[in-house]
Amino acid sequence: MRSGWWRSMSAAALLLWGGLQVASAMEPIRIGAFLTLTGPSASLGDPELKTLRSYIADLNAKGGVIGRTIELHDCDTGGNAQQAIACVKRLIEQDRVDLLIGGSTTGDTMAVIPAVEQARIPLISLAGGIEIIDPVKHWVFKTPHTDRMAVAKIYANLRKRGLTKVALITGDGGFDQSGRAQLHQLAPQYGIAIVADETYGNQDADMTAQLARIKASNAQAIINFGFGQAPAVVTRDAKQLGITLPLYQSHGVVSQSFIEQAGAAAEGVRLPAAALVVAEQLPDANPQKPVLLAYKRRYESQYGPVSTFGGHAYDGLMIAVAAIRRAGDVDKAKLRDEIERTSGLIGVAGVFEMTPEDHVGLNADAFRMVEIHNGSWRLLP
Amino acid sequence: MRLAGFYGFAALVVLLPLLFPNDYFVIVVGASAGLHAILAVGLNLLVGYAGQISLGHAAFFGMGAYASAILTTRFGWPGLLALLAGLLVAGLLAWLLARPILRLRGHYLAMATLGFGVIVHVILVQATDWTGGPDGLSGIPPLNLFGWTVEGDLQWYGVIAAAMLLAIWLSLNLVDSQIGRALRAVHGSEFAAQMMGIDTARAKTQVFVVSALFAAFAGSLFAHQQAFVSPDSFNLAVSVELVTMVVLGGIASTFGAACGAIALTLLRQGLVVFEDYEMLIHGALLMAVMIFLPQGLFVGLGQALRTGLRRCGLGRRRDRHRSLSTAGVQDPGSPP
Amino acid sequence: MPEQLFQFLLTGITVGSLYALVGLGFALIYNASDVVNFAQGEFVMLGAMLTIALLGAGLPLPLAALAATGLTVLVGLLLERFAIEPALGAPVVSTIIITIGAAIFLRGAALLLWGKDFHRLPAFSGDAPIQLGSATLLPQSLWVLGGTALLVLGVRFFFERTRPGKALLACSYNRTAAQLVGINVRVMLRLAYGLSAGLGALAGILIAPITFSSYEAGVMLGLKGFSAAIVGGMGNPMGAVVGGLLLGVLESLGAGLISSGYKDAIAFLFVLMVLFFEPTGLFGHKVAERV
Amino acid sequence: MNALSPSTPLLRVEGLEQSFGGVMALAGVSFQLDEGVIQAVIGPNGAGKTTLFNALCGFYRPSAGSIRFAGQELRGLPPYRIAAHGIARTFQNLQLFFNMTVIENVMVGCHLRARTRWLAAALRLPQVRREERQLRQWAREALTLCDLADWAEQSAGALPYGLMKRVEIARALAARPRLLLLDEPAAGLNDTETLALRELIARIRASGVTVLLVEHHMPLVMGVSDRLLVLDYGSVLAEGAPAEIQADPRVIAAYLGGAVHYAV
Repeated sequence: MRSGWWRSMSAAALLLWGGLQVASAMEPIRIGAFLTLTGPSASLGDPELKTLRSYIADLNAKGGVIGRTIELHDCDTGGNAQQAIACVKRLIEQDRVDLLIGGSTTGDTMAVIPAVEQARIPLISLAGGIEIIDPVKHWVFKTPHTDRMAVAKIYANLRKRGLTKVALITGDGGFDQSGRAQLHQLAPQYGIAIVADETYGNQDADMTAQLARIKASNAQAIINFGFGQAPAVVTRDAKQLGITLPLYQSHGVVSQSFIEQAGAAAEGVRLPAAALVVAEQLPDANPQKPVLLAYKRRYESQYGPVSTFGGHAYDGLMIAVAAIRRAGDVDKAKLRDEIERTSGLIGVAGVFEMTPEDHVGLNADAFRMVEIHNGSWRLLP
Repeated sequence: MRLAGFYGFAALVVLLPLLFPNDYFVIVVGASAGLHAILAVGLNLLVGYAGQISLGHAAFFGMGAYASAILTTRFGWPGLLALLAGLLVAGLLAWLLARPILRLRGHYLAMATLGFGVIVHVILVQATDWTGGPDGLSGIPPLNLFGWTVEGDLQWYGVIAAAMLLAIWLSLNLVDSQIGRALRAVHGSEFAAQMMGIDTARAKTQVFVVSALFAAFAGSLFAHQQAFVSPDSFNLAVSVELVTMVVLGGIASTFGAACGAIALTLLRQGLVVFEDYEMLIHGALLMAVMIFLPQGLFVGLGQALRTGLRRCGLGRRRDRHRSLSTAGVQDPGSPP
Repeated sequence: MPEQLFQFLLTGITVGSLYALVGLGFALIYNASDVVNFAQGEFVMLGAMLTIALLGAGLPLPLAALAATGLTVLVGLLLERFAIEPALGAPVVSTIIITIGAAIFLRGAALLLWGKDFHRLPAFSGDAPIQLGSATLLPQSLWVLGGTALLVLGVRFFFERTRPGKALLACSYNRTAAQLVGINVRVMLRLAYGLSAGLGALAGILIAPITFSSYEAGVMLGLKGFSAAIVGGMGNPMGAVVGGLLLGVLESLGAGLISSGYKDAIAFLFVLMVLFFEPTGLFGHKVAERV
Repeated sequence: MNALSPSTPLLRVEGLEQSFGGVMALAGVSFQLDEGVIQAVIGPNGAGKTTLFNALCGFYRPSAGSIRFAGQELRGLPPYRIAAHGIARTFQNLQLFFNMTVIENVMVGCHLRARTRWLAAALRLPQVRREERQLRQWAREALTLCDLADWAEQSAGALPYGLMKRVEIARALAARPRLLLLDEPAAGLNDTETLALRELIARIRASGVTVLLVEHHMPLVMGVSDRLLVLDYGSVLAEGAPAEIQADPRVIAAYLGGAVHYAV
């Protein structure tokens, strides 16, 4: 607790000191991060910020990038779009950052895009929604797989098992609803029929009413797109109602706390996840494996169990650093062009191949289908 | 003379950006504070003067914002026309709702307005085809005012500051007229007000509509300024915060409401540096202000200041009236 | 359909009991002070989080629950002593803002103590569902139902059979008169805060295995509890219980039969309708003002 | 206001009934009141005096009977419509607007004569300024009549009790009523204040306002009233000039068997 206080005081002191600095050629590179550090999506922003801090400290210890140190300015959006806009304006106008990382959530990211485009500053988002980069926005990139890829992965797995009738149950948050939209959009393409479509409030304590309806439908499988504690409630209540249909969750629940909360009911749940959670189970020949293990070891030695969200921040920082190195300075337009030229960069989420038409640069193969088995993740073939 | 405070405040609002033209706190946070001030001043007419609580005011704010957002993005309406439509929708709904809702008193009224706010919020989240759902609507075009396109934070500061000053001016005028006295009479004693020939149900309806109009107006500006709207900005927490602003600043005082709005907005931004301690400090400050200045920051501090001046032998002109008051009921402003 | 209906009802009654317990706390404090305590949900959260923390520290569950309740009561008393009492005589809205401030403060404290994660209290008697015809029920739901029944009976007994209870009731009817017959209103206020903090904590402990808990868990429960108390008629504890059950059942039926996305809107529409026809709730005493 | 022929009373109440959950608070009250008189309503506690006032003003909706005021039926109208017909009142439990100054209270009393609309007020158009001045002037006149001019800018809540009651009268007068209802105007006043009140009531009548008052203070009642109406158990027990009422054995019985002597 105390370290939090000192951190904030030293951050404040640093800010003050930063403000007093006269402009010089050796100015630090300023990266602005706006993340959900509080509120229902705090579990996203927290590992993201920790990752950024850890790796920026590391880079600075090694002499910085292009001979300049990196300065991190962070701002908590609380998952509130309005606050996200305020954060971005503060980072751009007061902290004068050279590059933005963030939007832990799609909602936060979408909210700031007008301000970012107007300020002409590169933004690397850490959120899943496909609408962030589709249609392509000139200044906006992102590192996580899209929810469309997650849906594609789930549907492919369903087809493999010969299941075609599914019931959806989603929350009322942005993540849930944009996932739900993708589920509807992709269904015909995979020959999947949606026979039930339920929603719940993300704060709800009980989902049995919705699940009872699903139980009475002729669904062959249930897909729950959501995050926070709600998916754990869904998983538990499904078990309570004696529902034996295969249950698919989204990549929104890839964290140890989901397994803890859902308890025994989580057994057998399948979901698409980044390779990070099953890093050890990957074949040694996989070029991603050393990157994943290195990140995981570093994070866990400092903060405890790793989560994929921190991995997105790692990818974002690495893409940015590589682009700065190639550009040789932090001119915003040059930086943007270099980010767009990212190619063959092996990150936590997969291998990034960005193009002017593709501002995420990942394909669905970056997702792995995993199953919860004996309280941990098992890579499915 | 009557508006001396107003002109002083206006001068400050104009001077600040001239002194700090690129300061984030003045320009961006200031604009946000200004929007909140419009909302608080409007809500204060209802809560402070007419004595009717509303815990659902964010709904009207949201209606203005979404009317502008939907009409400009989906139907290509010009911003000003959309703004008027937003006013119309919010005003009409407030008018329809006012009679049944304002029959209720105290906490029942609080509950009913709260429920109304929750229902509107649920609709904003669920009616995805119209509202864009929880992710909201983006790409709202900049506001065009008779050929001038408002762009950039400094210009927005100007527009919002002007709108806020207009709101404060309108509110000051209203309060200091027979309309305002009738509202305060409704608050003071509904029986007596009726016996003076005031149709209290009608007066309450009117003030409900007017304060909804203030909120919808702020909402339209907000939508254009942010170029983005999402349901989060109009949920219960926002409604509660608006009431907090009114009470924190000083109930039944136009400047009190505006000051409360500005103070709370600055506070929320200022506390960000405390990270995890933000909530703890925010809560403690709210409690402290209300315990030590139950009449609110603006009104309470004003009274303390006057008392202080009197002790120093200043402010004699007001003294004559004040000394008489000691004979009667205790000064409601003094903390227990 | 009928068997589903039964499931909806079971769910509704379980969830409704949660709301009823929280609503009861609202009614208690309102009785003593005419103030709606918006920190009531935070008492619930504290009860749950403290129990989880103490359990984690190695205490057995009954002891952890007892200690957590005691600590929450202490918080309630401190809140009354240092935030409510100094503001006696302030306008009611100011007092409401104080309780809102207290709620934010307690949430902030919980955030510092236990972080942002969701925590889970293991169910008291396992997770194996109980089959009731075609419907199922978690054993923890039985704990909630039984606990609610016991607490409601306890509160009833307190109000009808004990001197402090009767005194508290007297305060709710007419504070000045109560004062005149020698009831110490300040002591009553403390009693009410202590009691409703304790009730809140117990509610939190009973429901934590079902809902999971986090520093923000009190917000939603507080809102629903307030609605329950209002529907029942503010200041009528049994009304709050009925209001809570009604609300829970309605939400469950709304989600099950009409639309799960709009279920909160349905619940609040119901609240509005009740108020339009019964402006002081279903069982509130109708006050006639004298002129 | 239509002119009344001398034979028509200003107020004629017939068979007025008001019940609360089975209890008849007014069981067919009938009486009439001529223009320009001061009439007092007396009776033991619970006789229905204040209920009668509340029924006359529209706070209650009487279940039967008629209230004809200046030739028009008022029963069933809401209070603000009744006020518009020219009836004003004060209250037994003070209903002053404590959130305003004394003169503002009285300016609210002028409401029926105010014409300001929302938009005009918000924009503070010239007519609003004119009206403000006019209202203030009228309010001052009412205050002067009630000897309150010095207290005009005081907060109403800060006045001594006796003055508060007086402000209520000034506020009611500001409405320029034809009939003024005073509900226990002397309650809580000391002897000096009561004397001043008596004088004030006389002055009010002199200004052409008819007065109906409920009062327990018998010296005041006997001194100021032209006629008395005695209520008991919601019915009219007796009606007449003070001297007749004093001699009426039924009234004496109702007031604890004859042990009453009024110093007139």
